[in-house]
Amino acid sequence: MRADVRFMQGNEAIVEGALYAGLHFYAGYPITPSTEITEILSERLPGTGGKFIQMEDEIASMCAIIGASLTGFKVMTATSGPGFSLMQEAIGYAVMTEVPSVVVNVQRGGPGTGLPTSVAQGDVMQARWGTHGDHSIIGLTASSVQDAFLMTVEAFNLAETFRTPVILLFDELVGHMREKVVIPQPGEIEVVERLRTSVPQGTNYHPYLVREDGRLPISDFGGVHRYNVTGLVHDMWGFPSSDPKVAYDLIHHLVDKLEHRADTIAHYKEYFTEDAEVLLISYGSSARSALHMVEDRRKRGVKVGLLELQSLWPFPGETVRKKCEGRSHVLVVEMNMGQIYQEVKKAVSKPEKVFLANRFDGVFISPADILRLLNVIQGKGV
Amino acid sequence: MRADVRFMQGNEAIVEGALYAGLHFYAGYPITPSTEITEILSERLPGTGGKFIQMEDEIASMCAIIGASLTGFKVMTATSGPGFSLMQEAIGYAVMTEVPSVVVNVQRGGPGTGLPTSVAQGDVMQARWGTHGDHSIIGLTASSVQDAFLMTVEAFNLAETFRTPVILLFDELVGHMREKVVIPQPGEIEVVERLRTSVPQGTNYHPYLVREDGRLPISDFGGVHRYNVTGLVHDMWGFPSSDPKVAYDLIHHLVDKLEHRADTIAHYKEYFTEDAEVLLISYGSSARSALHMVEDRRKRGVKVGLLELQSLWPFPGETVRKKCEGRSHVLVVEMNMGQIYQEVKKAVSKPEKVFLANRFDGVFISPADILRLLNVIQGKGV
Amino acid sequence: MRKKRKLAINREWCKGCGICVAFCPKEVLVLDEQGKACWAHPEKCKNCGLCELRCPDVAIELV
Amino acid sequence: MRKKRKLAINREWCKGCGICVAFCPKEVLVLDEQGKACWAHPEKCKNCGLCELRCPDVAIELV
Amino acid sequence: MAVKDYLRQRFFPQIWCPGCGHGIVMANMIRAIERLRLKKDEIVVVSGIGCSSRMPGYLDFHTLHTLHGRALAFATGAKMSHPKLTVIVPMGDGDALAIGGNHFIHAARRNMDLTAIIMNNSIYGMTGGQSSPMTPFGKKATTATSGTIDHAFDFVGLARGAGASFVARTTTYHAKEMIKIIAKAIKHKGFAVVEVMSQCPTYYGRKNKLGSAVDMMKRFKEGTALIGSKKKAKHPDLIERGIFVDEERPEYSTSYLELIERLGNSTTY
Amino acid sequence: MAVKDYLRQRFFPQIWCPGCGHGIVMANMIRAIERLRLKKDEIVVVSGIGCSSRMPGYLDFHTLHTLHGRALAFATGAKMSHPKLTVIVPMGDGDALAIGGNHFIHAARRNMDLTAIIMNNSIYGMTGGQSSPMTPFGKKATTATSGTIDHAFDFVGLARGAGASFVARTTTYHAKEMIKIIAKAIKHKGFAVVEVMSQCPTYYGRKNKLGSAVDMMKRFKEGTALIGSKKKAKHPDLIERGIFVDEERPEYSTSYLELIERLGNSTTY
Amino acid sequence: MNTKRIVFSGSGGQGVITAAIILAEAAVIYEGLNAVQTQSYGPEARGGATKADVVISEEPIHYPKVIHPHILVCLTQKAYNNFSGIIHPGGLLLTDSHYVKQERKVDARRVELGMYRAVMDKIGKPIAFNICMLGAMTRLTGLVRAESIMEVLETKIPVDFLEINKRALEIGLQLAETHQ
Amino acid sequence: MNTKRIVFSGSGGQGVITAAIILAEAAVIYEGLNAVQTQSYGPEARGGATKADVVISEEPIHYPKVIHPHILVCLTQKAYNNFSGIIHPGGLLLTDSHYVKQERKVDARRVELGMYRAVMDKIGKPIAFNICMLGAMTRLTGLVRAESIMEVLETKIPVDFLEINKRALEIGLQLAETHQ
Ligand SMILES: Cc1ncc(C[n+]2csc(CCOP(=O)(O)OP(=O)(O)O)c2C)c(N)n1
Ligand SMILES: Cc1ncc(C[n+]2csc(CCOP(=O)(O)OP(=O)(O)O)c2C)c(N)n1
Ligand code: SF4
Ligand code: SF4
Ligand code: SF4
Ligand code: SF4
Ligand code: SF4
Ligand code: SF4
Ligand SMILES: [Mg+2]
Ligand SMILES: [Mg+2]
Repeated sequence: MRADVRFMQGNEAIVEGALYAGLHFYAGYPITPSTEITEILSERLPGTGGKFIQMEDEIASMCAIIGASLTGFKVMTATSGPGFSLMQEAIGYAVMTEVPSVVVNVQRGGPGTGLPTSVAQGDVMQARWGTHGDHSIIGLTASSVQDAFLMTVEAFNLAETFRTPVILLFDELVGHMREKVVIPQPGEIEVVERLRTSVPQGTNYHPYLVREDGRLPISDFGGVHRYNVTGLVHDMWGFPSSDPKVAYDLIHHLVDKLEHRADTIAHYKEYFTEDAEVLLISYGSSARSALHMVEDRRKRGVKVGLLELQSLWPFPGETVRKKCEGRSHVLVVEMNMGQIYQEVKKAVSKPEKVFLANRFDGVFISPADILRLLNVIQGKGV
Repeated sequence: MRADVRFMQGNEAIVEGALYAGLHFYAGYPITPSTEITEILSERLPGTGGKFIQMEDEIASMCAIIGASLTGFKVMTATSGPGFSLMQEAIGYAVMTEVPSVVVNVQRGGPGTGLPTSVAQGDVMQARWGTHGDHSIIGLTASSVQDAFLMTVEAFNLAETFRTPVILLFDELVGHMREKVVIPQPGEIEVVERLRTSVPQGTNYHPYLVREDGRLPISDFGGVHRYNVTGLVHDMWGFPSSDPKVAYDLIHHLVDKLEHRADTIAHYKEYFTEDAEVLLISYGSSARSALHMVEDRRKRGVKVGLLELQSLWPFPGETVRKKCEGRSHVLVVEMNMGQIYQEVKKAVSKPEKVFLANRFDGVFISPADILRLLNVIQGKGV
Repeated sequence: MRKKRKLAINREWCKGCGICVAFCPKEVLVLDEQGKACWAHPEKCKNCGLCELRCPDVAIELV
Repeated sequence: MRKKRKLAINREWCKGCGICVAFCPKEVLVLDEQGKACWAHPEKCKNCGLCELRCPDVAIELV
Repeated sequence: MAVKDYLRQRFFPQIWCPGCGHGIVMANMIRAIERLRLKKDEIVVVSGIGCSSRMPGYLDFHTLHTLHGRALAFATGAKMSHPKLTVIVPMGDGDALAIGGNHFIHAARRNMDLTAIIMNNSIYGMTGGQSSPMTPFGKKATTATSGTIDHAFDFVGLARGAGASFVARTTTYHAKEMIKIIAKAIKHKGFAVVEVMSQCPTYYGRKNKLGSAVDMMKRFKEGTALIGSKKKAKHPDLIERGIFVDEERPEYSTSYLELIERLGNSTTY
Repeated sequence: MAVKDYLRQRFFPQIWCPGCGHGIVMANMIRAIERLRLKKDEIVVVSGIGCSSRMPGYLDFHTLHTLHGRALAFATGAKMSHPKLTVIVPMGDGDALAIGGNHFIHAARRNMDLTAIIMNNSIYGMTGGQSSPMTPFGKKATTATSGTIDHAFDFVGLARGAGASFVARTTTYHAKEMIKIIAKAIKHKGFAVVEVMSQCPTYYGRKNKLGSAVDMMKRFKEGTALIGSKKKAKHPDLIERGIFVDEERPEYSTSYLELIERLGNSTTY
Repeated sequence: MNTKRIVFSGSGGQGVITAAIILAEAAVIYEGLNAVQTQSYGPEARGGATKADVVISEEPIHYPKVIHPHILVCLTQKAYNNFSGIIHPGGLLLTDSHYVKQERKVDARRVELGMYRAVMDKIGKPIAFNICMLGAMTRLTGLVRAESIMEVLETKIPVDFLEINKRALEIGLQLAETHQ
Repeated sequence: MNTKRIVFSGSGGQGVITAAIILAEAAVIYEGLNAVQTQSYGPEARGGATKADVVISEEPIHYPKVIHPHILVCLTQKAYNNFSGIIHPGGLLLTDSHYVKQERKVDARRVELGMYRAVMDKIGKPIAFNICMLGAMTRLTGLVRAESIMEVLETKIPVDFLEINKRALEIGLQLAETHQ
């Protein structure tokens, strides 16, 4: 069979990835630079028998997808900075109620309304900590249109596997950039389906009873098990409880189910890392400039390599620590004031060897920007 | 003059502190456990000629205080977890537009609706990172009703000094606990008034031109200078700009004006730290249990001390680093899964010596809980 | 003729609000010593069911 | 009699939308080569000001 | 089935204060469902946060206790994705019309087949008696100790103005009427809202010296009249009860299914 | 003063597309202000986000460009804290009635003295032509390429239902009428809303094959009629223009000042 | 005075939190002592179980909660069942004989007083029952002077109810007197 | 083929982004090359200046932006003024003689074509002007085959407009032909 080669925008690839993964329900509210996702899905979904609804705001969008997910469908919403801020309460609700859902944030310049049409990666820490209370979350990203497709599929897979909201943290450049994508054939890459309970009708079903493998089988609203879902601390039946033991177990479970698996579920790519003296760490579109620079230096015999993170949350600290071991310098390349840089410093054994090459002025970071920093840390001046 | 000794709740002391600092406009929406602040102010404000309004939600409350602040008044709103999540977009707007404002978050158990009436300190990282985009923010806390008063006054002072929203991050216990408060006489403690521009009518006034001392004098809406305020990246006149240089300077300014002063503006208290081998670091109500335990151990000759942080953001990393120097162990005591613990680890030179004593089950951490941990890290078992 | 039904009062659930008592058209009900609803005058009860319909606590039922 | 006023067109601001042209009751205005409004027939202008009131770009003014 | 058979009895006695009207609404909502012979498995009950919003926890349906003010947004997602479900949304006045006002008017505009039952006790009960957008002008609350200067919404006017295709009002005193109206509302194909005037003796009653739950219910009896009744004609100040709007308009999830068909596709739901 | 004298001329030509109706609204709003002889320093203009919301940046008043949908909440804070200011809020239909719907109905309910001018172009202009809550049923948008299945709000019904004490509608074609109505709205003591039907030739026009800005304005001329006019009587389907509600009701910030006085205090503002 | 830890427990409407506040305020404002008062609520519950803690001391008080109270007051059977086990050895356990039947053995001085009955008899309604309890408790323990409680009542209680509260306080004091 | 970097610049309505997309898509789908297309917008502006970048290569393309274009197309004077300085030495600068007066000296092959005029003359309205430009550009550079552009047009353009677009393409090709 001929490969299904297409030329499309990142935002379009997100749509294709979501449909590939089985998206059935989408609710959204337009905002630059994620609007195309909403627009394209408004056309595509009815054509697949799926449902699209434009809600009155981002809060409603996030709430609607949670309601829809509970009836048994794969769901998604997409937004950018200001809308992502508005969704925080409901994202926390999805964390607490363990409702599989995918939230795309195509980042733009912030804070505030910021620079709506400019590239930025300033919402990384917000994706981790934006909602109130202890919790954990999955955050994925991508640096190419192809990977935007793949990471979107993976977001659905992880959302279903861990019954959790997954944040897809793209940036304006990836969202709007157009390039080649090969759409896999159905079945070619894994699609995790919702794990439904095998408990038969009439037998007690526990929506929040964690199996030994850490997973929680679901029964759909409208099915034969009638249970309760609440954002309050709840017991294994889903009913509110303020028993400290119940609270302790629940919060621990919510955090551990992801944090304890941070390194095993992490996605990343490596380029020229084997013998690299200087390791660049980057993610999203800035990883492209980093790679450009790395290839360029390699041609000149400079031993630099790149670790491209595709999983940002839970932060794969152990992986990063290992990859950084023995390097003369580590250079984090990102388009914010050092959000992942701080995480890398926390993770490694020699934080004083970690440096930051960044931009946050709305301009896409260039290989030259990174090279300048590389020269500085290598004592070559500017 | 006889000292004005009162017996009151933490939430009441926040109100008294705000009024002492000159609060004129308050907008709020009730939510446990911060509701009393809204209730008491609805009665107190009209009595002082100030304005109270109950808004339709927390988003509107935050927006209303920004609007009011621009007309020249000191403003505040108060909420708890879910409401705080909803305010994030508008808080980012206040950061971007540099509008002095005070936001109280009396924390309760999260995530989600969580444990509405229970004590917790789970919103610490959210206070720092809850809104989208690079930014910085001031976050203060307190462990007693007296300090709740004082820190509230300080919040207004810092908001005015730095033209920024200040987060008052209390917890349910401090909010609802009643104890003695001595209300200072007027003038007894400093109250920073809004710095108004001295530029006369007819001369060009630049609302966003930073003075040498880092401050930006304000002209009130309704006054003689008509300018523009926008949440977009803006130039020194307040007009939108997408010039990278303007963006760079603005974002840098917003972050640096606080982060570069983190240690000089930090508030903290020390107990028995001079010769302490083990240093406890705590804040908010949990610092009370820590101190109880410290005093108790000291009676038995154990060399432990306590550093109580009252400024959480910008994190006073340098102060913490210095205070931790030379200790055998550092024990962070808090009621979450280790949010400040992570900051302390980042700050110190020996992160492997930093341990965490925490609870996140809705139960107030006790001296015995902390002692158990102390014994463990000192190799005394459980 | 339809058989007259009895009034079952769930004392555990009854909170003694007195609504059933106040609105019984026949003054059949009273609150007892412990403040629970009591079918004091069954003979007067006309089985209208209004007490059941208005009880906020599902504590009263014609059976 | 009130003095007849002239029509000042700000060519920098005019975007050539043609609104003034279309709704001028006297067909006084046209869009010129460069697509800017032009007071082509001043003699017919009755100074009604409607062009000014409807110009989205504050580009036309009776002075 | 008896009302009890629709309840999760292990949580009884329920949390509401003695005499709270919310329990009356719950029981009669169940009676309406019973009357319509709906199957338990077909019913999803979605609520926000508030005393009233604790209702779903007691009901043996698919139940979803969400966020303050957001119930209709969650319900919209559930109904849209799975239109065969009957989705009922019990709400508080604050929940529905303060923080949730936007979802309320948009649900009305869209005309999706949801039934919203608004337990209007003119106060925020759960948080201890603050004024709500339904607190009448001049009435007292913990945030309006000298009487509120806010004007209350005209519930019917707002719902109608926003486009709701079924709008009704009843009270906890009028239990039989309530059953009938709620049953009609559930049957209505489109967005249906029922305001049930409900007593909060603990806060609204106490703050405004309105006496016991019984006294408050008496006031519902005396202070209201059926639409178009003689009583209303005689006392025009009385609050009207009954069905104000009952119109047929294209239902949203149905329109969407039609759109799918128009595009030559089909959906399993 | 000329219109120009109220503008920050250095930002001209402005950002709006050729023929966009928003510019007509801006100029005539200025004319209304000029007519009322208001001082520039007394006026605060607050907007949200959208093409329409870019207006404040062009105006030589105290101007506040806020967040999408939140303008009325910011304006409420400004007016309440400083009641002597004249606060005008230009809004888009999406801004006012989609994300901002709740602030809109609550501003109407409270009756604070604000003037909201809603530039209704039936579309989200700024983000490129998605449907808005004012897009008529069946019309096209980038998120409704087969025609929207959403019902639009009846603007007047919603504003009235929410309790607005002044409600009016006009169009960009009816410039003189617009000046008169906006002037009245600003003078009105209480919450006043004016819907101005405004053309977005770039998105709404193009998507729906409505021709140029001129064509769209012609449609405003032909498709509307004054309230109670013969034209309306003859063609009942026409959209009505004019003032629908103009009532005196206690204004919120005044009521609050009275409350302060009642409590034996005074305020500098 | 050594640090004293007091717990008041009962159900929603009984005013146990108010009693705790009044006691602590009396200690702070009129006795120059330190006092901290806290409480725990049920899960957003209405009319559920309530527990109010007071710590009184001449020293600064850090840990504000009471784990083992020197003085435990239980006004419902449920409260008694829940809390009687936590009393500090040698402490005082005060219950109301109308509401509570003391069943278990505790290493404490056990006092059962007919406070509810006395209030019903002498005032006619259960209003200010909590103040009566406070009167009895202060007399039994000497924690603060009755006058200090009176002073607090005068600043806190609406004039209309002041007289009744004073009488309730007296009733409590006398009940305890008789008991001693 | 070496990596080629192309910039199309002009104003809002001229379809420069569409042209860039079509070119890149032709390269990817019909020539088996890699191509990346990006653009920059003004600050939320309507109808402002637009710039679209395309990188075409046989190798994987990492950095997707164009700093020094091998081929620079300017369709407005403003675009010309802004960008003519950034052209890669020895590159190609293509402008439309109706819109742009080439003034400055650049180290590049400078081509001015009357594309707008030609389109107006032969089609009658400025529709598909961008496709005409694309035709001229491909003929001048040989970057991709005209057939590839055609193929893309056939999948992208609504049938009603296909004929006109094809004609515009032809016009462009011919103009460049004549020029060469
Ligand atoms: C975002 C958010 N804001 C505020 C609250 C606090 N809160 C919970 S319920 C409620 C009001 C309840 O009033 P209503 O909806 O009328 O229900 P009732 O309790 O009167 O039945 C409030 C303000 C919350 N839980 N979440
Ligand atoms: C929270 C948030 N959501 C979405 C957006 C994106 N956005 C900006 S303007 C707009 C709609 C504008 O439409 P309207 O208010 O009708 O104004 P118009 O542009 O049509 O004049 C949207 C959705 C945003 N800026 N912020
Ligand atoms: S109405 Fe119900 S709860 Fe109230 S007294 Fe009667 S049976 Fe008891
Ligand atoms: S059934 Fe009717 S008559 Fe009988 S007790 Fe109940 S309300 Fe009274
Ligand atoms: S209406 Fe204004 S912008 Fe339009 S053509 Fe006339 S002068 Fe130019
Ligand atoms: S003033 Fe009137 S007549 Fe003269 S050009 Fe303008 S619209 Fe035409
Ligand atoms: S507080 Fe009011 S609304 Fe809440 S349960 Fe009690 S009576 Fe009902
Ligand atoms: S997109 Fe529409 S609303 Fe926006 S400026 Fe252009 S014409 Fe006006
Ligand atoms: Mg209520
Ligand atoms: Mg619009």
